[in-house]
Amino acid sequence: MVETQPSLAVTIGKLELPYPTLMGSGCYGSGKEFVQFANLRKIGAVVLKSVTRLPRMGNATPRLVHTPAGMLNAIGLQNPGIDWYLEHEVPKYARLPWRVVGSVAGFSIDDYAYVSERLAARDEIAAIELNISCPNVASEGETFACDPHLTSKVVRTCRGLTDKTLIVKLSPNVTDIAAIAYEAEAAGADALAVINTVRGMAIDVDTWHPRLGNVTGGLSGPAIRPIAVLAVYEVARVVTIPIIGQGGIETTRDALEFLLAGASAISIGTANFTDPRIPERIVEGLREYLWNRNLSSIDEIVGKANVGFATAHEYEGDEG
Amino acid sequence: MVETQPSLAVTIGKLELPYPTLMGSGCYGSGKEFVQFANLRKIGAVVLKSVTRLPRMGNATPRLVHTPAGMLNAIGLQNPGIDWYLEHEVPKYARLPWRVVGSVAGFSIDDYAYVSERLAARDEIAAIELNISCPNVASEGETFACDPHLTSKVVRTCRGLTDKTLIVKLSPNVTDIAAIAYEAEAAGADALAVINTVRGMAIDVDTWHPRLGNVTGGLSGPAIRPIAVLAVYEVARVVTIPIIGQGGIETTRDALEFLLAGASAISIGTANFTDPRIPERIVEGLREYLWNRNLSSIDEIVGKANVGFATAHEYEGDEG
Amino acid sequence: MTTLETPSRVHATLVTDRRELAPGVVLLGLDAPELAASTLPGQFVMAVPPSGEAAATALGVYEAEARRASLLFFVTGKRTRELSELHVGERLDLVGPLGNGFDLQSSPRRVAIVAGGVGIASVLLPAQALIRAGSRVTLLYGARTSSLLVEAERFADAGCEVALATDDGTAGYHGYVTDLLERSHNHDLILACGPSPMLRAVARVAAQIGVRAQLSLEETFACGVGGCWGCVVPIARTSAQAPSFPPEPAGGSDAVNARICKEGPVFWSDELRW
Amino acid sequence: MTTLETPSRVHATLVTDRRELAPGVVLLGLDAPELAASTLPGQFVMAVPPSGEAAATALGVYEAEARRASLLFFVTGKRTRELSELHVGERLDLVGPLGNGFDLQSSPRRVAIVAGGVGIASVLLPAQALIRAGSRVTLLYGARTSSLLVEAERFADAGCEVALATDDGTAGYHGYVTDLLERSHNHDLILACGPSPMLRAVARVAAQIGVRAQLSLEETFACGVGGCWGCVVPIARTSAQAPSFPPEPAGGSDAVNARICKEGPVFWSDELRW
Ligand SMILES: Cc1cc2nc3c(=O)[nH]c(=O)nc-3n(C[C@H](O)[C@H](O)[C@H](O)COP(=O)(O)OP(=O)(O)OC[C@H]3O[C@@H](n4cnc5c(N)ncnc54)[C@H](O)[C@@H]3O)c2cc1C
Ligand SMILES: Cc1cc2nc3c(=O)[nH]c(=O)nc-3n(C[C@H](O)[C@H](O)[C@H](O)COP(=O)(O)OP(=O)(O)OC[C@H]3O[C@@H](n4cnc5c(N)ncnc54)[C@H](O)[C@@H]3O)c2cc1C
Ligand SMILES: Cc1cc2nc3c(=O)[nH]c(=O)nc-3n(C[C@H](O)[C@H](O)[C@H](O)COP(=O)(O)O)c2cc1C
Ligand SMILES: Cc1cc2nc3c(=O)[nH]c(=O)nc-3n(C[C@H](O)[C@H](O)[C@H](O)COP(=O)(O)O)c2cc1C
Ligand code: FES
Ligand code: FES
Repeated sequence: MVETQPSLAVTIGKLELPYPTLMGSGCYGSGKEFVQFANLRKIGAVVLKSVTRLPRMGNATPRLVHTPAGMLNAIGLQNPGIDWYLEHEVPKYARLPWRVVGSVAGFSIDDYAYVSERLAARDEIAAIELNISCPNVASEGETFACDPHLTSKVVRTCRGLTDKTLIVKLSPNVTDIAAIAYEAEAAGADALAVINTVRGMAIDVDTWHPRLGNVTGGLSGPAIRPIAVLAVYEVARVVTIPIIGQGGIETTRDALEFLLAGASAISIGTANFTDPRIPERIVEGLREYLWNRNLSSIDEIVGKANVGFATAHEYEGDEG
Repeated sequence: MVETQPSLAVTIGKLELPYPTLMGSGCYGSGKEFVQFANLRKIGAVVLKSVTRLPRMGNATPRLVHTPAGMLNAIGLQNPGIDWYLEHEVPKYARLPWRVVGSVAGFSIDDYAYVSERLAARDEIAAIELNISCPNVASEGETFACDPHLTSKVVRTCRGLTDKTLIVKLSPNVTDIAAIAYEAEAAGADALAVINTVRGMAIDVDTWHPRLGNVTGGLSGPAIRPIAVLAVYEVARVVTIPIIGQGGIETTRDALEFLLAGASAISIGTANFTDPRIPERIVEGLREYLWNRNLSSIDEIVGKANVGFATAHEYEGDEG
Repeated sequence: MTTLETPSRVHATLVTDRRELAPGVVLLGLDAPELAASTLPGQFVMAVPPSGEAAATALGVYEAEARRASLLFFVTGKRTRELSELHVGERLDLVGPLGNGFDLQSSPRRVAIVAGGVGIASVLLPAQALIRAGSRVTLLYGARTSSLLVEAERFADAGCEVALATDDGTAGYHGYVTDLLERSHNHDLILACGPSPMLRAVARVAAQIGVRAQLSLEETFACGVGGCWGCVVPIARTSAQAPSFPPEPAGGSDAVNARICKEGPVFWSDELRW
Repeated sequence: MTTLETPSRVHATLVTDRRELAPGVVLLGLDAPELAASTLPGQFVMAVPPSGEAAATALGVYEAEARRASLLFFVTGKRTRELSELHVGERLDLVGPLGNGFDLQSSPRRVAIVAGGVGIASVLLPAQALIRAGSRVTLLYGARTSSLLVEAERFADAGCEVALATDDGTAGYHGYVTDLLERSHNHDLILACGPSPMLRAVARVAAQIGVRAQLSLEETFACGVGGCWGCVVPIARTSAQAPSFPPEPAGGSDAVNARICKEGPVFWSDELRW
């Protein structure tokens, strides 16, 4: 059995997971919310909702809008702030039968340092994800992942404060995501989460008002999958650390696209809102896929479709 | 009649159009291809496929992949080159009952200058669109629209070579599209086309190969609409010249989202592949919408939902 | 320690009957024994899209009796259109029952139920429960026009007094259903479900006439189970439904965001801080 | 000057009959008088998605007689699934007929038609036309397994000799249909439609046995009408179907890209440069 069944286990930095499937930050609570609706024995880990230094009420409603093959969200990082969080929330994660990864957001290097250090110090927290790419806070919040220099600084700082696995979550809303990824690895990241949501908005043509209380939001779901697959593909060519691919994964085939592009694991967010059984279906599907191809582990497919880039046919003398 | 019917006419620079609907470059040929399938009396203009200095065979096939609520394309600017184009193609556009806008692509400032000047000199061509944002040529092709400085240079150069309406087509694949738009206006653009396709890719999980011959492609269709609406919204806040909104427009409501966000006209590309009757439906729908609200022209709704940006609720002392 | 039995609240149901109550208003009967047995008045479900190509849709449970549960919905967009195209014998997966329903423990003597439009879908179960418990129930039911006043007889048969109102006067009182509430007398409790302008009006009237009201709120949902904080409404910290959240430093607002899908969808109107 | 009559090649048709020929293989009969009257053998249509929520799908016209035209398709994804869910009496809009069909003017005496899988959908009309014109037609029809060899009798009834082949040997010859072609004798013309590995094999065999072949190619389409250059295949500049395009400076390749949807979908195998 152990001999014959392909293994779906993956290791991300120091983090060992039974399955290559993480539940996306902000989409899955701590996992407890889904216990009656999903089989949490069959997930790799839950990435917790991002927490900040001070409490945040979050954005005005509406915070969600459905769009073609996706949705816009603008939650605005509602959270009780790290101090309260450590005292009242984190203890609840003790003795959960699944791993939880802490997610940290902030508005200054100091914020990230303050929150990461305290959160990483807790046994309940298996690893830390730095959300330097939240598009939904009217602030400098996103500029970290939009600037290689800032990315480098925040990652280096937090790296110095914990030995736990440090995952850095990148934004697709940049001209060159590979350049940011390169800096994050150089600064000591153990893994990269690629991608966070794509900035977007929707307008109510009856009322002439933006449909989100926050005006703009983050686009997720299948609509962004081609954007996310390319981001993983590009990042995989410049880093050696593991990539956690995400953006519109709903099926085993979708997950495979990310793995073949170069991701070592994947994250499922919005698909849980379509059907909470999707994460279990995906791990079963991955196992079957490996089995049918006589592959013994996920590693054997990671990056296998990553063949570099093409050059277009040109006529002689064409500068193109 | 003229008194009562709302007017759908718009003026873009010197270009006067009976309807605010352009057919997207590369999606509609010269319009002749659609004569038996669409009512070309009811379109504003056709933007021609981009032309380059030298002939290009374009990319390897497959050049198209369908994705959730959209498609990826990587045509690779197949075209006969400007000299042949002027001699054999442009003459066919004489006496067409609809306006055609020439689209220019290139790999150097010199390319853009060479092609724009010659194309603009032709009476058959009503205006010039600079495609500085094609994601499908393995070259510097896109870097123009990804760099404010290069954008400024290419636009200023071409501006000096023609008095015809100069439309600059921007890329969404940048960190700050408003900064690029600002430079384009400062350099003399008469209007901006927002947006070109979003870079993406898809992988065939059976064969482990990218699904496009060019590996990467440009995502279009409803999937990118929220991204495009936000791009228009952001650009409208920093420029005074007209914006031609595009990206996933399929219905009157979609078109209205762009107009309310700040576009003076819209462009329809991929929707023509769903149903060639869509452009006519949209102009009828726009007329009805204005009529029902006792509005006399499109201008009365342009930018009406553009209320700026929100600031998230924060706790005292929160840097956010 | 959280135990992991197989997910107990995802139900594979079958469409047993389907009726178009009015243009764009559909009633789907389902064979759903566990759901029918476990749903409390005012709870809802998330309907998994048969195509798998959209978010799940939040829908109230209209009827629940023996093996049969039903959904009553208006076709307003892609997802409800897809559900409306289901045929008898086809499968529909439902997640639920979800949320906290109406609080009927006060065993009130006279109850006014105010329903607007699709709000009717969430108030049959509470009406039946109250009548079984011996309450006198008046349904104040409003809609844009008479054809949209679906299922009114169903409530009469269930033993409710029914008063109708339409915006266009094509049936019942010509005006807002909340005007009827204003004129109503000595109720001990008000339950309301409908569009938020109506709910705000109910809250105002309830305060005037000094009767407490429970409002079933609507908001766009993502997860529907409390996992994403996408569906919040500010309520009083003092509310029993208020999630624990640190107070504002300068002790400003006494409000805290509650999740409509988890702490709600039903809230006491005098505890809302919207 | 281009004249602008109302679009003449978009047809609102109605589903008159629907059969599941095999699991995932559907035949849709349509009331489509203009289309049936104007379609030439080998032409195709773009089917507008009833939901409006996808690109149009390129499908060959299987039958065309009197008022009725039909489509025969395999359910391979979202769009064909949606078409397969159409019911009798429902509406389907079609753009077409499109492209250039088979060239049957040489009035050949003996013709081999090679069909693989869904390729069968595009070869009934040419078979009928050839038989009417007095040609002897042999259908060489291959599929993965016997259950997918749909409509073979239909071709026999139409007067074709039919030879079958399956990859798994469950019906007819055990192996590739192109092996049958290799063994066939004195045909004046070959027509083929199917997956491109099959078409490449047909091209090779045709060259060997010295018979010219017309291949109906497949590619993902966007516009389907020649507007986007998304569906190209390299062909010889000397081909009558070659679009005008400047020669390479250094006079390298003699190939030029033709649009499968516009110059094709049918090309002479010896003119392809793929
Ligand atoms: C707890 C709860 C219980 C519910 N119970 C029921 C019930 O029992 N029955 C019922 O019918 N509904 C119910 N609803 C409402 C139902 O969930 C929503 O109507 C659902 O989102 C419809 O989804 P849809 O995709 O069909 O429509 P959507 O496309 O999501 O549209 C939903 C609303 O948004 C509007 N909208 C969509 N696009 C635009 C646009 N571009 N511009 C402006 N407006 C737009 C539509 O007009 C419509 O009013 C309930 C909701 C909640 C939260
Ligand atoms: C001129 C012409 C005529 C045609 N005539 C017919 C006809 O008569 N009958 C017929 O059945 N078909 C015909 N076709 C083919 C038909 O148009 C395509 O099968 C159509 O694209 C199906 O669309 P779909 O959305 O259902 O499938 P799609 O989702 O477009 O999938 C189409 C193909 O791509 C594959 N695919 C999809 N997603 C992935 C992925 N993630 N990874 C790997 N592979 C993937 C599918 O397996 C399938 O084989 C014709 C095509 C052309 C060009
Ligand atoms: C409602 C919602 C809330 C989210 N909140 C967070 C968050 O707090 N922190 C974060 O890093 N990402 C957040 N995300 C992004 C997701 O974790 C994920 O990266 C993104 O949605 C793309 O994946 P998906 O398409 O599978 O959802 C959120 C996404 C959604 C839809
Ligand atoms: C098949 C295809 C070819 C295109 N070719 C060009 C091109 O040559 N030049 C250009 O500026 N844009 C080109 N575009 C981009 C479109 O003009 C349009 O800006 C984009 O597709 C977004 O609009 P849409 O979603 O309505 O298609 C192309 C798009 C498609 C789908
Ligand atoms: S919808 Fe996710 S918390 Fe309510
Ligand atoms: S599909 Fe557009 S040219 Fe053929």
